[in-house]
Amino acid sequence: MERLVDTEDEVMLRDAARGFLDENAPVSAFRANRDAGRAFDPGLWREMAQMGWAGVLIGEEHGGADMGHRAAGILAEEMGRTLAASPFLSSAVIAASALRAAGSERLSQIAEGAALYALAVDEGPKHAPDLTAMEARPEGNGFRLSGRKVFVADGASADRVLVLARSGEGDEGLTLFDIEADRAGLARGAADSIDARDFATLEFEDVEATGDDVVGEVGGGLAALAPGLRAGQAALAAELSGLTAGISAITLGYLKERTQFDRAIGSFQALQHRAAHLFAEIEVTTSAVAHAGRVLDQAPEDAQLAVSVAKARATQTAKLAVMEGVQMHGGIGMTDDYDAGFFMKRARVGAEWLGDYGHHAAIVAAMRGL
Amino acid sequence: MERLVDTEDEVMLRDAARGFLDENAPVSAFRANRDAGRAFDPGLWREMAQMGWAGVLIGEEHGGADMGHRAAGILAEEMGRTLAASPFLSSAVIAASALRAAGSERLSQIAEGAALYALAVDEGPKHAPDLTAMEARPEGNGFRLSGRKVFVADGASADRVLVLARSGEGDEGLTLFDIEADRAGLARGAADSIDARDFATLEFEDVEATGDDVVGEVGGGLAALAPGLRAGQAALAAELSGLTAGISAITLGYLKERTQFDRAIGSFQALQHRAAHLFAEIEVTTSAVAHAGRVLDQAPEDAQLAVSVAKARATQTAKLAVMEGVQMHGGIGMTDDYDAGFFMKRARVGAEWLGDYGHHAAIVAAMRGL
Amino acid sequence: MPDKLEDFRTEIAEWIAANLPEELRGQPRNEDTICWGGRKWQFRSQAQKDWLERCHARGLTCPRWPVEYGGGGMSRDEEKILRDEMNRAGAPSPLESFGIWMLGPALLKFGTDAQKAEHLPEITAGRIRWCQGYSEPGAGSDLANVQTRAEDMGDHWLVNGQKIWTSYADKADKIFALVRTDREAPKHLGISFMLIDMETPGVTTRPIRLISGASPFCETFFDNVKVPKEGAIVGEMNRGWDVAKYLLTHEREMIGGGGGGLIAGTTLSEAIGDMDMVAGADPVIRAQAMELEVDTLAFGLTMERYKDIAESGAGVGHASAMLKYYGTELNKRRQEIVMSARGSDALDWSEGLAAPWLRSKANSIEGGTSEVMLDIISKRVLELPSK
Amino acid sequence: MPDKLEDFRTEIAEWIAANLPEELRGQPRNEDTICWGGRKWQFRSQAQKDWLERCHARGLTCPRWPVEYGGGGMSRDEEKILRDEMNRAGAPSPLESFGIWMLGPALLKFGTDAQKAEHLPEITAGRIRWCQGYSEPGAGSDLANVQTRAEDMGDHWLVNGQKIWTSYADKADKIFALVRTDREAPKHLGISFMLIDMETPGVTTRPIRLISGASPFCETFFDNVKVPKEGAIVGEMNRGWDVAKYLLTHEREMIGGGGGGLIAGTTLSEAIGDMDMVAGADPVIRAQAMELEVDTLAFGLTMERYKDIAESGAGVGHASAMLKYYGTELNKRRQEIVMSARGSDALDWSEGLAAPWLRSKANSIEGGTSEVMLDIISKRVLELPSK
Repeated sequence: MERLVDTEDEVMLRDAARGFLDENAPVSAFRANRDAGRAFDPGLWREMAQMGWAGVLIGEEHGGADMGHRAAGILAEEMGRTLAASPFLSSAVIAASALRAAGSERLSQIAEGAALYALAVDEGPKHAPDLTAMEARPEGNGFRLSGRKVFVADGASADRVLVLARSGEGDEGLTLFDIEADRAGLARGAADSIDARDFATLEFEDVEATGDDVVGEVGGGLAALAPGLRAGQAALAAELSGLTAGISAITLGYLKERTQFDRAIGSFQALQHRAAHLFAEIEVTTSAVAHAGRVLDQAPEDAQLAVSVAKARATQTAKLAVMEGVQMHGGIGMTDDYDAGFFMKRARVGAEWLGDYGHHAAIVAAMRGL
Repeated sequence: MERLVDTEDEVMLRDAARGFLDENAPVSAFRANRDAGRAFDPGLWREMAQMGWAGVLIGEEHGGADMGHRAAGILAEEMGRTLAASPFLSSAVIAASALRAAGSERLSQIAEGAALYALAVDEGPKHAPDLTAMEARPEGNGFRLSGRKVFVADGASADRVLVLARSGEGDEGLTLFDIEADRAGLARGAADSIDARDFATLEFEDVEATGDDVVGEVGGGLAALAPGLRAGQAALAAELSGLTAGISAITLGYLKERTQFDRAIGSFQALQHRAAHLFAEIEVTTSAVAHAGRVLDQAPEDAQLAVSVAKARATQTAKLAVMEGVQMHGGIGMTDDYDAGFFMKRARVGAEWLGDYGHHAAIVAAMRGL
Repeated sequence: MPDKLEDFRTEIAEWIAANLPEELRGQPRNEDTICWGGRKWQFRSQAQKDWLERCHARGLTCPRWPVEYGGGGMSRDEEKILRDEMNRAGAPSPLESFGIWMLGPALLKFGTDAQKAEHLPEITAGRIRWCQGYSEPGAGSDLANVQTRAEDMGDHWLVNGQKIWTSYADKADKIFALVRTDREAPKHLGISFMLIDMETPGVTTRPIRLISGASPFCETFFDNVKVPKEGAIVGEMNRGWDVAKYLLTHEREMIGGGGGGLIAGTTLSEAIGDMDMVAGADPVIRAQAMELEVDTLAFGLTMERYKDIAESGAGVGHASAMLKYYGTELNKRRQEIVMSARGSDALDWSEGLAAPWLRSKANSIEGGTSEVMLDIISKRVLELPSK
Repeated sequence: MPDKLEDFRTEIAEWIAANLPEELRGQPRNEDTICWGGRKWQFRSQAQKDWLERCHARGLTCPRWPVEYGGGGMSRDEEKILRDEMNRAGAPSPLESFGIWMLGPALLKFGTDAQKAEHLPEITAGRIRWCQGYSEPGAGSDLANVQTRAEDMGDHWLVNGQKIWTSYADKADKIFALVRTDREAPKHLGISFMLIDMETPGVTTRPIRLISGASPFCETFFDNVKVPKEGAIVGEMNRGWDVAKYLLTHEREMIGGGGGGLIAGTTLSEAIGDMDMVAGADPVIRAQAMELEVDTLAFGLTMERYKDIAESGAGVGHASAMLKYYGTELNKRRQEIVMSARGSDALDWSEGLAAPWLRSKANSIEGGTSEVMLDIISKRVLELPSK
């Protein structure tokens, strides 16, 4: 097992990513996107793709950089730090991991940054792939898909959609399809998401799907999706970890600068102890996030425990960091002009996406015999 | 509805109780009992009975003082404050309330302090009367009781035992019996309880019980027990509330006196904020405890919600108070020579007895549609 | 006595039945339905206007204020009965205002007869809408750090400076503000509590957009504003801090005590919906909701108990900081749990859950931060040492 | 390189298989089975004695110490393999001692060659048992407030004073203690790190009974104790604070990092038993246990990561205070949850759950309180201002 500290290569990758993002995707860029009603900047994504980020998890034979999950996590962390918006998680992590496992030919398009993917799995307010109800009705050699998917990240801007549907009973009755987003019968409605990113509701009405559209095996949808979900959960945990670092740095800076009652507010012991506690939580979460990336790289089939620990921890720590961040800032933290609220909103979305705290804690508990 | 502040009569009762207990049952008396291996001081209990405490919930026609549940709560609070040990809860509250509802003739013995009662209901590690398995096998005009009861408060010193046993299926298949503690076939083993009080395990082997021993109706055991349980839960909540006040007063005193790094430790803001938070929790719990007593006095059938809120809150607040108490004292709080540990141990026992936090929170949630 | 109260209950119930416009019955309470009054007020409906006028005529906009100022002259028990019956009938509050919550109590305690006669009737009738000018940029919790200054120009004060977090200043007619009238005096002295008409030349406002998207607060600028001296200052000159402290305590009790709509009208169960559906087998949300419900019920009882203490004449004093602290933190917890229970549904602005969730984060900042409340409790109530 | 490590693994596994007495295999780890060594030590069994001697001969009591002092001279990777294989075989630790955990590291860093040669072999062999004398009555967390004084009497030091919380002082052969050697110097200066034989006339001990019923700590009194000067002081004269600080950091990593048996050998699932039985439909205990398990796993990874950082040469520094803080608070949570999950069963002393629960409350006090740790993090790591 690689150590949990960054390797030299990883330090270089992180420094490069941080330099690029500070320059090209600071929080002010996120604000500009928000104000313009734009979920992300396609030009920025092209640049990211050129640096190999879109292909971070794709083999060199498909034009990818094949740097692995820990590297993807480092990129996600750095993006989280400045709230850099892009289709990275949906396309370069989730879709790339699922399609790679299935040996899809579309990987090269993802690696180029040319194909944007969305994952359509949730149907209710909570992530529960095994409860998928959306119908995949056999017809001829293919299927007809009907039903509704919600909370589809990058769903409005995607070119293609991975969609999980029910072709039979039970856990073995789910099938994963890869279809173009403009296929007849598929209607997409952009949500007004609090984090100003692209989340959409997708309505499928008798959408045709052929055998060629199936990812993996018919009835093997959960297995086909698993590598994508695990990779996405780990990378999302990393993004949340970066987001936590971002808001915490802002808050610590404020504690040092801001004076009240004729002293720096960071000199008040009650705030110091809360800041120190937050530091401890951050350190513990950082370890879990790094570990999840390592396990995905080295023993992906055994990674669910590590991934769920990371996602659960990252969710809780981000929540603590944004709440302390806003409270310690006082009134200014409540204003839209200040950035703290952006971190709070994204943290809330990240908490729900791909399974909330309870979802992942339950996985951990079950695997640990509790 | 009476107000939630003490009435003039209640202020007088509280002052009298506090004066008596400070004089006759300070924590040092509890320590002496503990060191002597004695669960309580029978002489003290006689004096309490003479003051009318044993009959606080018993009608005047049976020689009781009939002061009501809020008054019983005030007495319990004051006893909790100095950890005064007595059979008050088992006999004067639980048994008196259950037997009063059933119109028992033994109330006068309780009011005199002559009969000590214990309630034998739990069979496993958690309080769950409806899951009672102990057998009450019909035989002739009566029953034969066989099985094991655990965590029986005052079980080793009691003269009589209220015992819940299964005479049939379901919630309507439980029957409450009132039998003498030395009846043939009943073996009692004192536990080595961490709070140095009397808790016992009772083994019933074919113990004979007649129809005269039944409290309430055959099959109506849960209903017969309910007034006793509710009263006991409310009074135990009050005792925990008093215990919380006791340890908090000790801790606040220490924060003001103890110096470290050349200043009073109570001047450290981090400790101040924790002490202030504890104060807030105590205030909120105090209200719930007072309210439970009021509702029991005025609308006992509707009291379960109020009682469960009080027991749940009192459990949590006591836990917080003893943990903060020991931690804020530092090393000395860990020593047996200091009193803090006594409060911690009794708080833990009180947390479990008559239903733990989750038990009562679940009742609240169910009654509130959650 | 109880009989008299029962008569009162019957009388009020009948009055409500006879006077409450049917269309207002059971309305949800939100910014679209609240009646704030004031010169600029546009009634949402004829019914809203009728209801205000009828309630005012009966003294129900300010039930406990003296009848001579348009109040109802009621006892606390009567007020409680009124509230019960209003709730039972699904009647909306006829009027909300900072005049009722804040300035009125200040005038009743510190005002001259002339000030009371001038302002209170306008408040009870909903004709004048007030806002509060305490905070200043850079001062934060350090409220006594007032930089806005009023210079004595003989017949008027000349006011210059800036206030922040003035709620609805853009919609208010007048402002009660802390201004520095003696620049030589120590920080807490030299401050006066001043009444200023927002239409005076030199007063401008700018709304502040919050993270919730709403803009209930403003920045308010005073640029050579001339305030006539007559009746301008409430309480003693240079002792405005006393008035402000009194009102802060009052505000704390109100915010902690569910005033200003902090305590939601819906139960947690209603807000969450079907717990089995949302939480499924997840014990985490379920446990959090259970704990919140226990604490919410106990806190409600605590508000009652504190009112009982206040009523008994013993006085709550600084312990009111506890209500402010606990009530606001409780509401923050509630909002977090509702967001979590409603899952991805709650993440769309249009669902109307995110805005109150984000708004709740200010509860523990405005009206004195939780940290300030904890300081007050530890120093004033627990009397912990400062050194 | 990995091959070499694999060879080492094979070799160690074979050695353990050949040398571990069968009766020691899989023993529970508690005060009845731990081997502490020392002059007064009574081995629990011949097997315990054999195991210590065999391990010592192979350098396994102190695997990473230099071979010349009886250590194993191993690398960190080798030590990890050793630990793995010992665990796999169910082998008990051959020797525990404050000499291994504390004094040894101090001597290796600050000791003279003579001091190392004198003391380290006695430690690795388990012949001398050490205790630690830092705390004093009334000093608490303010460790630098050392009142025990050592006067320079020419050929010896004359020591007078009192220590408290000296673990197992009544069973130890020698003590390493902080004593004041310069009474004029400021608080943190003028302290020296002194080695004293407990058999010296004038040294007495008295056990302190804890709330858990056990008495692992003592008060230790020094009454005109004459300490020969030769080799008495470790590190520089009057700079004992440097040695103590180094050891405190070391201790924090150890306590936070599961040394001293803090991290229980059993999983939470084993400690709780059948969750469905104990928690039933109760989501509260269930949620707490789930959260604890998540945090415990993540904390375990954090100990690994911090070791990796230390190994990388970057140094953990004051951040080690985080391990001490988090690890001890985690253990307290664990003990609370186990007590709660086991319900009334746990309330009987004989069940053996209450004593470790109560003992755990000291975790966040000894070796630097949680409050001191948070101070260190905020001041030294986060560099928050002091004014």
